[in-house]
Amino acid sequence: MIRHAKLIAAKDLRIEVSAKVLTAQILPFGLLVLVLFGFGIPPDRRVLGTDDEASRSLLEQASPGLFWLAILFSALLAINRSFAIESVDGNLDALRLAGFDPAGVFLGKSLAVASELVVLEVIVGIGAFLLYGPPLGDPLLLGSTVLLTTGAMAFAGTLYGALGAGSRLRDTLVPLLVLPVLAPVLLAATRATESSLFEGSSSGWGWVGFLGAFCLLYLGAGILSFGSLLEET
Amino acid sequence: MTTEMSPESEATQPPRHAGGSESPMFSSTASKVTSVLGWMSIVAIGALLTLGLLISPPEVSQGESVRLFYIHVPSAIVCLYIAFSITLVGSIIYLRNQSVFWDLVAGASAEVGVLFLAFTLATGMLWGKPTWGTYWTWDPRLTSTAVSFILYLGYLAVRRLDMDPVARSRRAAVLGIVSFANLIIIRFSVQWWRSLHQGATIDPRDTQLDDSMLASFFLGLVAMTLTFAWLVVHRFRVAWLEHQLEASQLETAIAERTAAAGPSTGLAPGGA
Amino acid sequence: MLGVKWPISFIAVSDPVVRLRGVVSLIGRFPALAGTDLVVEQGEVVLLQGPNGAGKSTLLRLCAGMAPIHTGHGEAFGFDLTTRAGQREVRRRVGLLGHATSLYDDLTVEENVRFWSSAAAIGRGRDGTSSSGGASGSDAARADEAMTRLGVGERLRSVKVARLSAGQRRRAAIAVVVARRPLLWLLDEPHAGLDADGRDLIDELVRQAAEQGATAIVASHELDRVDALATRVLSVVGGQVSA
Amino acid sequence: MGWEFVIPGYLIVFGSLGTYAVALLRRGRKLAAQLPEEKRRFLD
Repeated sequence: MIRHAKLIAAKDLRIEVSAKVLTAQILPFGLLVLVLFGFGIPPDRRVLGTDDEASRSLLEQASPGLFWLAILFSALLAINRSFAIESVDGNLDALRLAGFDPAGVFLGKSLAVASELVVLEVIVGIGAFLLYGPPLGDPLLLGSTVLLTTGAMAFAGTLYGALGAGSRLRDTLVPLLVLPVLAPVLLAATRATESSLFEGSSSGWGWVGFLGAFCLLYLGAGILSFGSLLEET
Repeated sequence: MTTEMSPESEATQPPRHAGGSESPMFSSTASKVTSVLGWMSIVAIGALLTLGLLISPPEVSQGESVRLFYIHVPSAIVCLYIAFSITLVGSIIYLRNQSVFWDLVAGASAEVGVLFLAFTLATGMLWGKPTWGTYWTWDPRLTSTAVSFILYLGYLAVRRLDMDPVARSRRAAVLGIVSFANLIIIRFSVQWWRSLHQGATIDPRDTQLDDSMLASFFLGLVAMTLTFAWLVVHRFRVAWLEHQLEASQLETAIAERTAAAGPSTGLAPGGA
Repeated sequence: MLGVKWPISFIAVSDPVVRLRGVVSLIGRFPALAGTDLVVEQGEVVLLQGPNGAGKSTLLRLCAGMAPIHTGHGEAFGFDLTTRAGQREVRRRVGLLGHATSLYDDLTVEENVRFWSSAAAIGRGRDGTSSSGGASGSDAARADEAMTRLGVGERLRSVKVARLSAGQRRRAAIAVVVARRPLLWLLDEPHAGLDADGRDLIDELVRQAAEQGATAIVASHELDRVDALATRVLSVVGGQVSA
Repeated sequence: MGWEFVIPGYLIVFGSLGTYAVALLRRGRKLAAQLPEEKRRFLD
């Protein structure tokens, strides 16, 4: 299973390096979303109030949520791409014929998506710091949040991406399936990031625990169910 | 009021959807059991309308809008606790033994469940306007219900995918199980989210109810459950008939193809 | 995992590679195969001919453990084709060349062939589930050898598949099958889209495979070409096989 | 006060229930008519 996973992940990443869809299309899309949020929420608008927190600009206060929304939308593209490369020329069929362990395919594809997400998060994250200007409170909490959110999005995204694989409706179906599932992840990631940036680590670790549990749940669900999802006979 | 629900009075009613009461046992998706069930739900709904809209008094602080409570909470209980649990169980059994029966039960229950979920949302919002002054508040229950609604719309979309029926059923079954886990995750996370951020909002659901209001609520629960059961049975039967029809069309297709090819010759290896 | 019990009259001297009896196989809701019987012995080269839509492709996929059996019995290499475990065992032993080439556009020819051949190597394990043609070296060596046999030169190997012509793409796909070193070759119109040279190459591959004790089932419209190779010609009509 | 929300609420719920129920029954009858009697058994 692990060897199959490695093979699949290496293959997906090599395709990514060669086709440059991530860097040439998904990444600019993510950054563009960040800029567009700035149009939606005027950057000089401030929340009325006297205490420190309320005197931050609205955009700065909302920055964790906006960052994760940008990542979420970009993740949808990455997930879609991950299954698009398999459905052009009957490759999903060939993966089955070649005797790949379905759990290995799941792990490999999620690992590839996760690596792409990390690249996205780092660059879009730098963009968010520059554009929205929040302080950096607790890097350790922020780091674990990013890591576990990446895992949650990659595992759940790959599982749901496979649900639509092989169907002509995949492009539109997968977002409908994935978004409600990732809604709690968005919530948890936003809260944890907020607390890491603005408050220091008080309540953030609880949400990190939630993200970890979500990761494990979908890791298990994917490994167990991928055989049923991929097999067409 | 609840004496109206005694089964004896209903059992004597004529069958509701009997197409020619004697010979064909199933001229439609109705049967004796379901017509009894159907009559019981109609009576229960009638009783609910009478008690809930006419007899019971308005609530002290909420006024008349408390009456939405009698359908809002029961439909939420029916879809979230009954309907999607049936989908979960059906999906698990299907994955274990590929029983078409349970696949169709899971699908039927989810479809009717989504309908009740829509009722929950609609009545919840209509109730919010007079009580909270706005159609939408980020009340944890309302919010998680909305997300769950999309979640199960996705499930129904997968059931309608145009692909190999067996593969589709298997995908739907996986989704039916994972969706139930999601239901819990969404509920839990949204609740945690709201409770951390601001204190619990004043919950009109905790208001004092007098006896006739309480009776209306329980009547609503009975009426919604009965109606749900009736709908699920019929939805399942429609799906079952569709399945039967497809199966018989398939048999015809196989027979036609077999006949067109002529008698099959037994094939012993020729060369080698 | 020794599949179904067969009546005495069905048991040949040596166990056949493929044995189908009364198989109905569905594509969606269409019975592509309707009551198919087929027995193929080891070392045979069977040519399937028949009109479009007759079920040839489904029959090949079925033998590869890639199509469902609705009713009937089927086994290959003694493994039950109606069970998922049996199908998995069968897949490890076959090479299927279908209509799709199953290559990744953004990888080079070499990367593609290597990926698919190393995938097969992991699935294969230690129990001789592939024909013993040549020294069974590393994955890379197998891939190299396969590309050489298909006449995929050094220059072509480092070209992205997306830039190949249809015929070159086809050759790369065949190289993937060759690199698997299958015990059962299932070729679906292998000559389509190839130049004269490539067609001869296909014939040569099939001949060599048969010489080494492998079995081949070939669906082709090029009758005269395969006729010379085939030990048996069968026609597939309306989802059934006849002599 | 509040009837303007209660009435639409009840109308939406029971209106949709009725429509859905009728639609189901019609679909069932149409399907049943297409099938021979021995196939019209539900696993009752």
